[in-house]
Amino acid sequence: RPAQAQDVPTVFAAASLTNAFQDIGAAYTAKTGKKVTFSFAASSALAKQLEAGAPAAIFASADNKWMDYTEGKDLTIKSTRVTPIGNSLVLIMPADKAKPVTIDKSFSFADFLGADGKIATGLTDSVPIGIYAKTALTSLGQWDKIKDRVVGAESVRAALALVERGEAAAGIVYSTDAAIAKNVKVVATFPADSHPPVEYPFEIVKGQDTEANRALLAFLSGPEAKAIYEKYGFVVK
Amino acid sequence: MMLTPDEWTAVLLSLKVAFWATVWSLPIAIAVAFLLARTNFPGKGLFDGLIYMPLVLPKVVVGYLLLIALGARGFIGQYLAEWFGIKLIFTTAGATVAAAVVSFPLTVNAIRLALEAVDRGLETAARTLGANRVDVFCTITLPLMMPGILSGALLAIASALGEFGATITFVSNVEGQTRTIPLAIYSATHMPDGDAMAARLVAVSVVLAFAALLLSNLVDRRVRILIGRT
Amino acid sequence: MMLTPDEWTAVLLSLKVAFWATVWSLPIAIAVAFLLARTNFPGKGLFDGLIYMPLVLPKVVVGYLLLIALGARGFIGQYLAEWFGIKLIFTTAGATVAAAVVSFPLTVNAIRLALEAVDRGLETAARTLGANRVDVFCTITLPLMMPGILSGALLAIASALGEFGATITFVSNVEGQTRTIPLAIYSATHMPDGDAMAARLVAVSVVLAFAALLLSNLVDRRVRILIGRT
Amino acid sequence: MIEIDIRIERSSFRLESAFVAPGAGVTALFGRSGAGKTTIIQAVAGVVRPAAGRIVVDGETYFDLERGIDLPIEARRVGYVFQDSRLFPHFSVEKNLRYGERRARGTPFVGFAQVVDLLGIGHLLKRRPHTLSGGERQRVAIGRALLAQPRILLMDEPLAALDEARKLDILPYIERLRDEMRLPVFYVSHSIDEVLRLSDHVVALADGRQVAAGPVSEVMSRPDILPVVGRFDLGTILDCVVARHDPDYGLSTLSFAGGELRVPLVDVKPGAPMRARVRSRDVALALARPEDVSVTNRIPAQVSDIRRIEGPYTDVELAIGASCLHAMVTLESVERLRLAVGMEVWALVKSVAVDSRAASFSAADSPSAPA
Amino acid sequence: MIEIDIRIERSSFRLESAFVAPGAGVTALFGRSGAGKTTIIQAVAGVVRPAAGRIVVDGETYFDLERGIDLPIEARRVGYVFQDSRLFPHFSVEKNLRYGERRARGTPFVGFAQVVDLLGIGHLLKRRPHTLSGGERQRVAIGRALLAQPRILLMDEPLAALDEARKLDILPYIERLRDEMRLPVFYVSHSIDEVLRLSDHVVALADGRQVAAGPVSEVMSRPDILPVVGRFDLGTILDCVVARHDPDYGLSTLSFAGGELRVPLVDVKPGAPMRARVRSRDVALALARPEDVSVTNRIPAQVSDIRRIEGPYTDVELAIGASCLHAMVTLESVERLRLAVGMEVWALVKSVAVDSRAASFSAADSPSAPA
Ligand SMILES: Nc1ncnc2c1ncn2[C@@H]1O[C@H](COP(=O)(O)OP(=O)(O)OP(=O)(O)O)[C@@H](O)[C@H]1O
Ligand SMILES: Nc1ncnc2c1ncn2[C@@H]1O[C@H](COP(=O)(O)OP(=O)(O)OP(=O)(O)O)[C@@H](O)[C@H]1O
Ligand SMILES: [Mg+2]
Ligand SMILES: [Mg+2]
Repeated sequence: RPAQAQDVPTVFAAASLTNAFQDIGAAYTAKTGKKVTFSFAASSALAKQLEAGAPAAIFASADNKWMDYTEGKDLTIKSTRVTPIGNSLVLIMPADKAKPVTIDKSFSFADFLGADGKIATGLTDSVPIGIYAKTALTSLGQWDKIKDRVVGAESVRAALALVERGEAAAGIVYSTDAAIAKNVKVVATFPADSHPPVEYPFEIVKGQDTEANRALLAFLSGPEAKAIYEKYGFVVK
Repeated sequence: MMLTPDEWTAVLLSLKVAFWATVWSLPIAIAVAFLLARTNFPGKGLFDGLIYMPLVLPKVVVGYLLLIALGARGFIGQYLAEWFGIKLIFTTAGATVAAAVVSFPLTVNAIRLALEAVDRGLETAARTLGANRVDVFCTITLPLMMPGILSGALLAIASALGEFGATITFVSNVEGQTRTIPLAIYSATHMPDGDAMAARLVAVSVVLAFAALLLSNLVDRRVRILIGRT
Repeated sequence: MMLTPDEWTAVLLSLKVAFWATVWSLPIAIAVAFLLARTNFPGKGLFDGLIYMPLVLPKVVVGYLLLIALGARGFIGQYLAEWFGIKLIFTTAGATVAAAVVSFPLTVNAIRLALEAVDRGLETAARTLGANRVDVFCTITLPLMMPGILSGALLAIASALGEFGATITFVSNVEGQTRTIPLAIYSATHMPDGDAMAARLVAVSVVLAFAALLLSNLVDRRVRILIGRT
Repeated sequence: MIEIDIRIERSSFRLESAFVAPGAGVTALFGRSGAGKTTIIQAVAGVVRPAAGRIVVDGETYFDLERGIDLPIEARRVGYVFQDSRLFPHFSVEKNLRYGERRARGTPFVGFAQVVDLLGIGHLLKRRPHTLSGGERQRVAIGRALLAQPRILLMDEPLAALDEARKLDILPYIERLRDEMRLPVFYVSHSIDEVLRLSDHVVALADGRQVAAGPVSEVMSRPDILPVVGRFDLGTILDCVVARHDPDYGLSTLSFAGGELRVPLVDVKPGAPMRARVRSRDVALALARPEDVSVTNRIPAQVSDIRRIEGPYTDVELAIGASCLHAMVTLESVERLRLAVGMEVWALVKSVAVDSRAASFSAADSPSAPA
Repeated sequence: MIEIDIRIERSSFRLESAFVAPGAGVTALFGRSGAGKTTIIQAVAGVVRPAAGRIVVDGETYFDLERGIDLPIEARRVGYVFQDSRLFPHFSVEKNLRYGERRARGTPFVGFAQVVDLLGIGHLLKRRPHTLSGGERQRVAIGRALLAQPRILLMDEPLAALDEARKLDILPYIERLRDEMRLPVFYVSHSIDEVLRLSDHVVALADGRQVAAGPVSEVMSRPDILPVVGRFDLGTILDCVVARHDPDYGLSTLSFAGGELRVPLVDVKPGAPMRARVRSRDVALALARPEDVSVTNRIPAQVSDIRRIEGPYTDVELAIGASCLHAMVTLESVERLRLAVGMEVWALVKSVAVDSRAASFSAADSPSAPA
């Protein structure tokens, strides 16, 4: 089947884009009659696969770091980068315990979490949400005080599950995830200046810079797509 | 219980991967178990250790190592592609390799235990009756270690059905090609309304596991009767 | 090779988890293997199937199920906390449980194969000499199935050392509590500049695996000499 | 007393057996390969469960279907010497021997040193079973069963793997167990010599049917036992009393109802009961008392029956007082001597051909010498 | 011809043995438990590797340390009947039997039906080994070895688990293999009867040392063999020729250098060589030819030696023409008859007590009848 990768372009997409991209893919096929396949995994895994020669057409990363990485290795084409969407960081709590707060320099996470409450997010040194959370907490001067209370999950979804089930007293997730979760409430949004902007950069993979793939990339950042992104709570730029 | 077409694709793919992973790894596992249980050669300890590596390493690392070795630019993969036209990345064949590699230590271990339990006196008896080593292996050793081989096959199927980390890292998560049930479950958990889908797929996994077990038990009973170990 | 203090913490934690997971699961695995190999009871098939579940399900699902069952609000977990004050989630104890559960089918399988290979005639002989069932089990069956138990223990240790999915899902990644080597490696591989750290930790895993194997081989050789199967 | 009354069903085999054996002494189980000997032993040990019936050993019910009794194997305290030795491969010879000893209940009747010495396994104590020869293994197995201080000894062809000399060493010891410890023994053997020498009681089996059961002298002289014992081993058992010893010549004189018999010296006090076995083929006949022959025993007798067996072999039954003796002679001799029922003849029996042993239940306090 | 000259080292055992056995006929390996009999068999089969020496069977070198030859087991074509039967548990009895048959090379000398019939295992063909009794198992094992059409048969106590009647059935068949197929057989047995009946050649072992090796008549009359054979089985082997048959009486007359012997009818043509074994304890002595006795064989002889054995037993060596015969009599008889070297006596031997068999290498085309 090696031919298939040529016929039908494969889009490497961060797992958090799963829903939106599937809908956009359907819309693309409906509009152009062309098929498109996706591979959803962690941005890091996808980057490593590109490095190993995976014949993907487009790489949609969940953060700039991994896009910079592939660019640096000359795997993706810098000039094609688009950043159509972003996200914001929110503090969530189990719905039954939720009470709105405001996060600023004087807000104490330690008091907020209580005696032994934990705060769930992604792995703070590798999963993007965790990295953002750590940066935000650090810039707020809170990281050193609560770093042993931070539990790092394998993905945003797993962090969400910990809060949903009340195992963690609170969580730091993307607004998109919070929007679809059932038993959690957003109690605060992190100040935008407490962390670098959360962005989803897309680029075409080296050697795949064809007319068709350009059209696909354009569609992924075009108006139809943006409507869908909005539906799933992304911040559309 | 109704599955969506996508889910069916994942289920059928999982079955295919588990089946081929088992079929390919069994003979090799038997050969390796034989080497480990019956022979001595320099570097055997190292070899023995290597066999257990896929078990001891995080599956993601196993996948990553596979990627490095067998990817399109991998030090083995590039020749596979060049000489034989075999492409593993993104393909079902690659998913099969990942599943086979991860289950390999389990299969070898089960077969090895069974092999060590075979009475060597019977093998000697067969040789005095004119059977050479290969003949003895096929007619005496192999049938007598059948329960172990079956058990190894069951472990291989089960672990292939559950394999996630190495697969997604090595061959990514491509629908219809490499998206087996576990990967579909992973994707489902990243969808807002994915919980029901995840639950359905978990249920399918469980059913498949029971089916495999049932089948293996049936075969096992027959085998045991055949080899007189009832 | 120098490890950072964080890495040392992960290595020591991994050893601790693997050790305790093995120590706790072995006796239970022996009991379960005995039930499966030697007894018949209604629902045995179901029981047998359940044993294989942790193998067949994606480890992340296993972790999620553990979370549902044993979390602080879990249907078992809440009583564990209430009655015994046992907290598993986010603790090393929880990581141990995850590792034990995932390796359980492997351990049971190895022990079961070994148990089935024990000559029942020897057990009968021991009973005619005045030993009751328990006595026979301890003095005859157990020693004779030692190679299988060792093999099961090795599998348990190896798979505990490599366990990732269930652990991170169940008890998350808490530095010094649940951050075992695989979790550290996972983190490292997800960092653009983590390759060196990942390689170091993989090397440590490999060394540990070889050490475990070496130890098990040494013990195995002694055991085999003791039970006269050289 | 041992009562057996059982029915056992196996896929292609059905066994029925009922007999009462004395509570001390050796009961031989006899029969061709596949007759069901091992199966009976297994039922007594509790390894095989009868489909019906009961097994009572020394007042203790091992099995009784109707009363719902089925003692577990370990509670039966049987010393089982298996047809295959079944030594524990993970123990040294010494530990194998000690296994039963440590679990024995009641006062021990036999000690470790004694058993090791007798079986000649002292040099093997530190060895592992898989390094032993076939006979060495079997000797250790016998020792292990004995040291468990059993209530009954079940021996399934225990000596088949042993050489004659070793057999002759061990037989007196089994006799001693039988006589001194009053330990009942069930003994399976294909060797008539062994059986006749050891047994008080015989159960003969054929294809799962019990052909005969009873005291050895009774069963062994039944003509329907011939196919089992073989022609050469037909013989008569004479119940005797030790009359006197003649140590100079190494002979003892036994008296039986009807005459006397001189046999190699037996280590039993005068007055004690003895049993002597005279094989038919060792008895010659003479019409007049022959002088100047080496044959020591020349006993007047009367021909009571003459029966053709097969080929040249003819069985001549002799009445000697109240006793009975069989001679096997050729047809040619019968005609040449014109033997006929009622004739007076002399039975010639060489001393060296007589097997004699202390009768069981005797007060004898030492084992009989090898005959 | 079979040449053995080997040294074998085991952890606590060292065996040295060197002998030449005829290329057809039975060579008995003899010795007490643990002497090294099985070890020699294993070396011939290739299961145990000698530390030094050579093994040549029928011109084919199985092992030669110096020439670096060590034939693999399967190329040796030995029919090995193991001390434990080693049937394949996953095959039916029939498949066990066929296993070797299907792999046999050369022209088969024995057929499936023939073997099944002889061993009486026809009703077992569909059974699994684990449902067989001890003796049944061993019979199947013998059949399996035979059907592999081996170049040499290695039998390690093959009949120990069998009953007398079955033994008597199988022995003539082994004799037939020996005589008709000229198949060499190495035979380990503790039964002197079996060995004497079957063997042409004996190798006696003790603790790994070869005590004696040679033709059976030579080795078995050596006095240092006594501890191995046991007192009761001492005897003489007479090389005879069949003189005539007397079917009416069921007797045959054999002539040997010095006299004649009447024995139960043998199924061998007149003129053919035979071997007769007369046990010492079956020979009585008379000073004058006794008339009117049932003893058929009364042979004039001269006392050539008198030796005390032990207890009352005395061995009297007789010269009968060029032949020699031993009688075991009591000390008392020696004194009573005033026996002395040089005296003329009559040896009395009952026909029914003589074991006779076709001598090996004979042209006999049918097995001898059971003696
Ligand atoms: N694997 C082994 N390792 C060490 N010693 C052994 C081994 N096998 C046998 N022996 C020893 O070698 C000696 C000879 O053994 P072998 O089996 O040849 O005896 P055997 O003459 O056949 O005796 P038996 O009549 O009891 O079968 C014995 O002392 C035995 O203990
Ligand atoms: N597990 C079994 N299943 C079915 N049949 C069996 C089983 N074990 C034994 N038999 C059969 O039962 C019969 C009696 O067997 P048993 O072992 O009692 O014979 P035995 O008299 O001891 O013979 P041997 O002298 O050959 O040892 C045989 O015909 C045998 O084939
Ligand atoms: Mg038996
Ligand atoms: Mg032997």
